[in-house]
Amino acid sequence: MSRLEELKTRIKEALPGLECVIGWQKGYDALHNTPLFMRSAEDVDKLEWGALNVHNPAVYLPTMAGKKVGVVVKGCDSRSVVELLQENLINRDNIVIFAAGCDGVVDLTKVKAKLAAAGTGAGVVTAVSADGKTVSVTAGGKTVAMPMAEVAADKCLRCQYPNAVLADTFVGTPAPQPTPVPSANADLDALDAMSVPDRMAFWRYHMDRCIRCYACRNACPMCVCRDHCIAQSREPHWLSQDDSVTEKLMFQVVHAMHLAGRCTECGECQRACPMDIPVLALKKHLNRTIHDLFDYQAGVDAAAIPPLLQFKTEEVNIKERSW
Amino acid sequence: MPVLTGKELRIVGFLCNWCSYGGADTAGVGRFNQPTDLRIIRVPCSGRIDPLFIAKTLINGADGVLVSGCHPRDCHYAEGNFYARRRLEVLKRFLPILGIDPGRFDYTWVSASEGQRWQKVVTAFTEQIHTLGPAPRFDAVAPELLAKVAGAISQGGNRVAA
Amino acid sequence: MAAVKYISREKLPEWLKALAAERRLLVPVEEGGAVVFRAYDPAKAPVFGSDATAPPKGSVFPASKELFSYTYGKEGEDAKPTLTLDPKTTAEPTVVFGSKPCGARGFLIFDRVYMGKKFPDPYYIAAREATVFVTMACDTVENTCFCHWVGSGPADPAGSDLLLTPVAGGWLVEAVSAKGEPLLASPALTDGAAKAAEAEEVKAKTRAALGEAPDISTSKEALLARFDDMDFWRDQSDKCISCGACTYLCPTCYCFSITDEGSGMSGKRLRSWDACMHFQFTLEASGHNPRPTKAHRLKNRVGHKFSYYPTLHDGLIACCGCGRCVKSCPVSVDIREIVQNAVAKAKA
Amino acid sequence: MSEPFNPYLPEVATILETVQETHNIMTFRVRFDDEAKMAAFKFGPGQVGQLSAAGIGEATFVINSPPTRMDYLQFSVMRTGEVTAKLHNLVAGDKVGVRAPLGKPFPVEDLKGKDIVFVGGGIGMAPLRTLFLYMLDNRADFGKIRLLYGARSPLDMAFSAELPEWTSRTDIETTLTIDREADGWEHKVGLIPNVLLEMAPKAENCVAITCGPPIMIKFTLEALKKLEFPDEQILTTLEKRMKCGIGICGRCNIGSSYVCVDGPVYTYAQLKALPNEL
Repeated sequence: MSRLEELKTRIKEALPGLECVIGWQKGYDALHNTPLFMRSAEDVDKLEWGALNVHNPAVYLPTMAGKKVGVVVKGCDSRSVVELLQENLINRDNIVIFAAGCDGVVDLTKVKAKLAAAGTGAGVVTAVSADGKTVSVTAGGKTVAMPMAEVAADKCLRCQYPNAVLADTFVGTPAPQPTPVPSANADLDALDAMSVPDRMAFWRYHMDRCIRCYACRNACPMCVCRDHCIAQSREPHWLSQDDSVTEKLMFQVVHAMHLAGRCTECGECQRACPMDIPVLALKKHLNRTIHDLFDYQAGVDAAAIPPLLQFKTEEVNIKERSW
Repeated sequence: MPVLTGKELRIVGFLCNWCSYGGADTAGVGRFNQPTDLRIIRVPCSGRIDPLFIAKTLINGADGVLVSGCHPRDCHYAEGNFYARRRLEVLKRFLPILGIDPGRFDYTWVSASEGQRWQKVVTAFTEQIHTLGPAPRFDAVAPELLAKVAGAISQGGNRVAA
Repeated sequence: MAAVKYISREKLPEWLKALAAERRLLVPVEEGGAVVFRAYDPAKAPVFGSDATAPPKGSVFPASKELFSYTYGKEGEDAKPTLTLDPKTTAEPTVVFGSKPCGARGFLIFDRVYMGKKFPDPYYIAAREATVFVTMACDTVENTCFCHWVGSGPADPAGSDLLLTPVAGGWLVEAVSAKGEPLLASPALTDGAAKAAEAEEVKAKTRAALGEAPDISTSKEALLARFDDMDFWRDQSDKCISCGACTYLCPTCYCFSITDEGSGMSGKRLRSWDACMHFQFTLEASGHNPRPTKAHRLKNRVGHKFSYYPTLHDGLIACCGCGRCVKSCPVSVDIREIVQNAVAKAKA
Repeated sequence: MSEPFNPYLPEVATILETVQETHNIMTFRVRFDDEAKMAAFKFGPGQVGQLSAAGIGEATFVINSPPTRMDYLQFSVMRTGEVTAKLHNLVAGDKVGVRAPLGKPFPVEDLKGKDIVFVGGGIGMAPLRTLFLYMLDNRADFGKIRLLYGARSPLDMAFSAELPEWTSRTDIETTLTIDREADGWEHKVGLIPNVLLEMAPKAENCVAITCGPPIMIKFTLEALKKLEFPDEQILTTLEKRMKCGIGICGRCNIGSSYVCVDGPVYTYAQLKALPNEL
């Protein structure tokens, strides 16, 4: 039995005791999968497993508090579940986690670039097939074969947890941990190489096209303030409605700082951005800082206390300025 | 009388009520000469300072931000400054990735009796900001610089050749 | 009948430069992987192939617009308070070049609301009248395109002033409004009569590629019939993350917020894009919210476009079928599917 | 050439007087600074206006003075949010912005010759006050007029300065009620719908006009149905969050009806025909 078929079987078994199980199904075209809320056996038959399951279903869990729900996770998604548990934002007794080994998911932005380079477009895709090593996309009559290493999401290229860090039901054989690829942090490397004024120009350039839709925030499983985000409140009045880069960037700072020590780098913020703004680089940088300072990684240990919610009287890695 | 010659810059100080605000007061009462660029905002504790206060201040054009609280182990609320230290250090390391010079922000600890230390801190920090000069602004980045960074990250998107 | 012209790819920059010399010229350009409308820069080639990521909505309806500035003061010996309000309704003459027909057609939905008889909107009217749309008919159709569902098509001239159709070596240029004709005066344009047949073929071929549209003519009643069926709306909105991508990228979404921004004695009142998908949109000061969940809000969004607006405006659907809400949605919520589900359920 | 009419631009007005009605309701009497505009200003009872505290924002309130008394426009503001908090800090002489009139008034012409029962609860008395006073100023045009006005306690009763006149007039019948016994209270005690049932107004040739908090409206409507008032003879006013006030911005719509232009006055029959989203 394939991983997918076994998942379906196990979910069907569990479904009667659950409000729903969240997974993925085929979307409006061959290139897009979309989150699936399984409430019946027929729903479960729509379940997909593979490289197009780009979304992090953990984002829905805090909104379903009080209901017993199931969730199908990739390794990275499971870290969000763990982080939510760490922060008591979901109740372990109300969550049933289904998982299987993950061979990586695509970054649709990279796929679009490949298609554009081949003289076709993501809007005319008619077929997609993936075998773990290569993704073949047929669009506008052309089939473009893309090595997975070139179109996988950055997080997959340096994935430490291809298998869920926490699961109630794990099906199939665990996936091997991939060897990190240097290009996994191309964005952060590029920023590191820049001068400080160039970085200001970089954010000015990219944030200018932000439409302030807050998809980055709403797709983020750790953005749990939801309807009460300070970005949209008048009291306190953190952001104005001015269409200015400073307001737009300030929101990214709000998002990043509120994620300090909590971000599992699932990449949903950047994936969700309809304007392709490289906002994940800010979180990557922050996570590196958190790791350097506190030797900590979010969402791997449900019992761990996030580093900014604790302290040491003598901090090992903080060297203060002497005046 | 400003200690430093030249144009005054805009520096915002967030000082805790129990130690550093007292320290600044001690410096004033002691008539220690200090630069006048700093505008002080008194907060209950350095632990009250949301790093976003500092980020917003800098993004919106302040030339520098100085935070000062009680010395570690001396916090009026026992541990506020221990939490603050972690947050402020994270922020300090975060600012440069945004394009804000890390020298524009610093944090320190000054007790209510340390008038002279306050004088030293505020003078050194103000000098540091004057060395950096007025802060560049996000909304006034030169077009050449924008063109330079436009291709820094190769991205795909839905670009299709014309 | 206005003259039919032709512009070659080589001559296009010449025409663009001429247009840019006299007014603000907005063209689609690539920016970090997205395609957005920006002021024309001869050093940067416009991107005409695929539809822009964001439509040219901001050309007439900016993301944020100052309605007026305010200043408090004091006057006289007794320092009586004063309040001065200073509105700016003028707009800059603009050409939007290279939008797809759907992007330009979106403003027809705006027009009925902003140019109504009772409260004509001076800011919108000034901008609308100052803006000319040079539109490019489509020669490819994307999976998300559904303009033919909503009474439009890939070469729909409605809302445009000039219509360009891709032909070998360049574009056929037709004036489709009196406002567009003066733009044909450039010497970069040549007579296009010889290319007219080819252009018609392109139009017909593209239209044929879209196929048949399903019948959604009952959407008005079908969606109202589902109004109280919250299980239906839960199913439709389960995966929605309640962000504003669909609304902000929609050429027809015209809702807005009004907020005051200022400090001290002066400031401004802004009108800015707002999204009915956000919780805060209808949140009342008392804490009551008539649309408290994403299911309520998605219901309003779909209902507004396919039921309430057509009810008020002669059956016109407040959607131009560009498909941006589908392709830019982080979780691929598909408005076509929702409307069809409602229509199917009403029939059942 | 003169500027075209700008529906977003408030008229600058001066606060002539403020009245602290209750602990959280304050009444503002304002006049436009432009006397010509004030003289030309026309509105119908029930129409609303947007009061601006420039720098904070705008909020919608009914003009609760009647069009028959144009010395000033009166608004009564309950402190609930950012704008109302700011308004409560203003004093006589301060400037506000006013965008009015917005919305549709009560169908005054249709009410002529009819008996009228006003049922107001708390701040819901404000929209009734404008029509009530209009009727008093045109007393001969209407039949029997009854007012039932209730609040939680005597201290929560707005327009207290006017209550002695309302209760002592003989050409109207005014009933005041509070929810629970209170020292020195000489009027009724009881929930509005119950008092209304006691009053038992006859539905024939009578229109009931009600406004108040949602829960009161709900039970008042039930009481009116018990009294056999047809849906067409019940009027109420709705409250919704509004920004533009001119039917565009998309907040206040219930289906295709925009409360800011099609309302805020609806008959119960009209309300029932709307989708259920209050």
